[in-house]
Amino acid sequence: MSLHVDFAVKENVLLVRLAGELDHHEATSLREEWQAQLAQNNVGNVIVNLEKLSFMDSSGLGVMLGRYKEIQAAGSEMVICSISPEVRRLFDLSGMFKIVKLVDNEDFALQMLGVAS
Amino acid sequence: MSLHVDFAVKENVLLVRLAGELDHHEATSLREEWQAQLAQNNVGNVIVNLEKLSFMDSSGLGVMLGRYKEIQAAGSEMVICSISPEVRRLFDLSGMFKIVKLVDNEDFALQMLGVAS
Amino acid sequence: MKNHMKIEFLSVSQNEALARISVASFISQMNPTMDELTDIKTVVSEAVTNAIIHGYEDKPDQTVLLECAMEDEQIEIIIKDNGIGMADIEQAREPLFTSKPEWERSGMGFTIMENFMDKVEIKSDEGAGTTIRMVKQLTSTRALAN
Amino acid sequence: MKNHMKIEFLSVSQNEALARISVASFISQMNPTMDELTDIKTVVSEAVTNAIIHGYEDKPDQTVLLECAMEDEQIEIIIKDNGIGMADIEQAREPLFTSKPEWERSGMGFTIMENFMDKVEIKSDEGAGTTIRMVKQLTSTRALAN
Ligand SMILES: Nc1ncnc2c1ncn2[C@@H]1O[C@H](COP(=O)(O)OP(=O)(O)O)[C@@H](O)[C@H]1O
Ligand SMILES: Nc1ncnc2c1ncn2[C@@H]1O[C@H](COP(=O)(O)OP(=O)(O)O)[C@@H](O)[C@H]1O
Repeated sequence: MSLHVDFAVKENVLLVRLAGELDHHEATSLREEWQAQLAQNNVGNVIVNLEKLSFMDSSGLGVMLGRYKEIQAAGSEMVICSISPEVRRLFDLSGMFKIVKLVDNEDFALQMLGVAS
Repeated sequence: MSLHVDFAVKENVLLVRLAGELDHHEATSLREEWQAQLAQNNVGNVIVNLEKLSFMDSSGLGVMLGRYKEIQAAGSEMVICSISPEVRRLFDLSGMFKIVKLVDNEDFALQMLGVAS
Repeated sequence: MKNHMKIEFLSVSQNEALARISVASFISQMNPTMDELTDIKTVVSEAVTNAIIHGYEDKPDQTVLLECAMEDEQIEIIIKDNGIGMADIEQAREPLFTSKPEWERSGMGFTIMENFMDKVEIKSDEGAGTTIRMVKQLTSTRALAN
Repeated sequence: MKNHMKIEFLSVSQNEALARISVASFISQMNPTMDELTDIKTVVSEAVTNAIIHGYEDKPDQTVLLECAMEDEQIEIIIKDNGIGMADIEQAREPLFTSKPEWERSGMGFTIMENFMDKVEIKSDEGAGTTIRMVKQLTSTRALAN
């Protein structure tokens, strides 16, 4: 069970959909692919959909926080959606929800970023 | 992923439906439960449905062959149905299909044993 | 029931999944709840990752040792490396502390271990390595029901 | 890629699942086909079961050793017990031969190992134990495509 990453672009939003298990091994390549997607597409805001993520540890928190800081520095927004209770616990522990926005599903996230879905 | 066993009785037929993984550890309790079912229900013929069996090794062959011999000795029939290609390979290797009947699905097995489904 | 196992594997990140899947499979014998299983997979992932990246500084030819024992409803997990060790264990335990911010570490590994397990003991000698011992009592009601 | 791991576990039948799941997780790193994965889980299950029931005659306090190494597309698996050993290896290899028909053994363990793996070596000393070494080359086409 490894990580599957699906990138999609909707208007000026990059959708990052994660499925499977996100650990330190997978975090390294996820970061590289994600940064490449941000560079090659003319996008600003990012939605991270964690609906199909079955496992995540603190290395996953690191890669999320790393992207959040980059996106924030570029003047854009990052929204996380469809998070499971288990992954939510990690975010709560780290206090990441004080800074990153969380919504229930992708449609809400798109609305929030002003994209008609 | 352990073994889940579901027993059902249809007329004079005992249906044994296996799901999950059948190894030596699981074979021991499967044999005991199966023998108890044969003793307590007034059944003769047996249908073994392997549709949801995701793993089996030679200990599984042993428990099948053991029941086959008992059922045969009691003058009844045993039919195996819905076998996956992987499990089929084991039966082929052991030559068990020369003696045990195999059919595609439970309905065919019931018809074969004269039970309206 | 009583059972134990021990795994040794190379210090490569591919083996992080091996470690947590093996422990999860071992623990399954005790009929844990899904939450307990997730907690244990997570802490194994944290400690094994730390052994590989901090203890062995990403050198891929070293060995990580993982021991796992169950007795009644208690599970004990030991993860050991012979890597660089830690100078200041108290600092390492602090939430958000990391010595490797440039690798996008969140500094939440020990915080997660301490939150998800009943007991976390750290033994570490600079230059000699680190041993993490974690204990968790599973909810006995469920174990008894099976 | 090159990787290896080693597991030691108690000689109880619960650990048969642990053994094959750990090996499957390890092998997954090589992108095997589903058939290859099933073959390997099956042979591990066969050899570990044999160590527990034949080697250790169901004594639950003994140790089974499992080693697994990968290099390029080749996988090597070693399963070792320090149990009773075998007097006649040729006889043991024969299809349908079993010394324990009263336990409903099918006598197909070694036949399955030989059919599913490229190489199966058996070393055994009466009173000292048995070591099974198995090798399989994975289909390189698939490994290269990934
Ligand atoms: N096995 C280890 N060997 C050496 N140092 C370690 C080890 N585990 C943890 N540390 C140290 O403790 C710090 C905190 O660890 P942790 O809370 O897991 O956060 P992170 O891994 O994100 O840095 C690490 O940054 C590292 O300096
Ligand atoms: N690890 C072992 N230690 C001692 N004897 C063994 C071991 N493995 C196999 N044998 C012997 O070889 C025989 C054949 O093994 P196998 O083909 O796996 O069939 P089965 O397990 O069904 O008996 C066994 O019945 C046993 O006598």
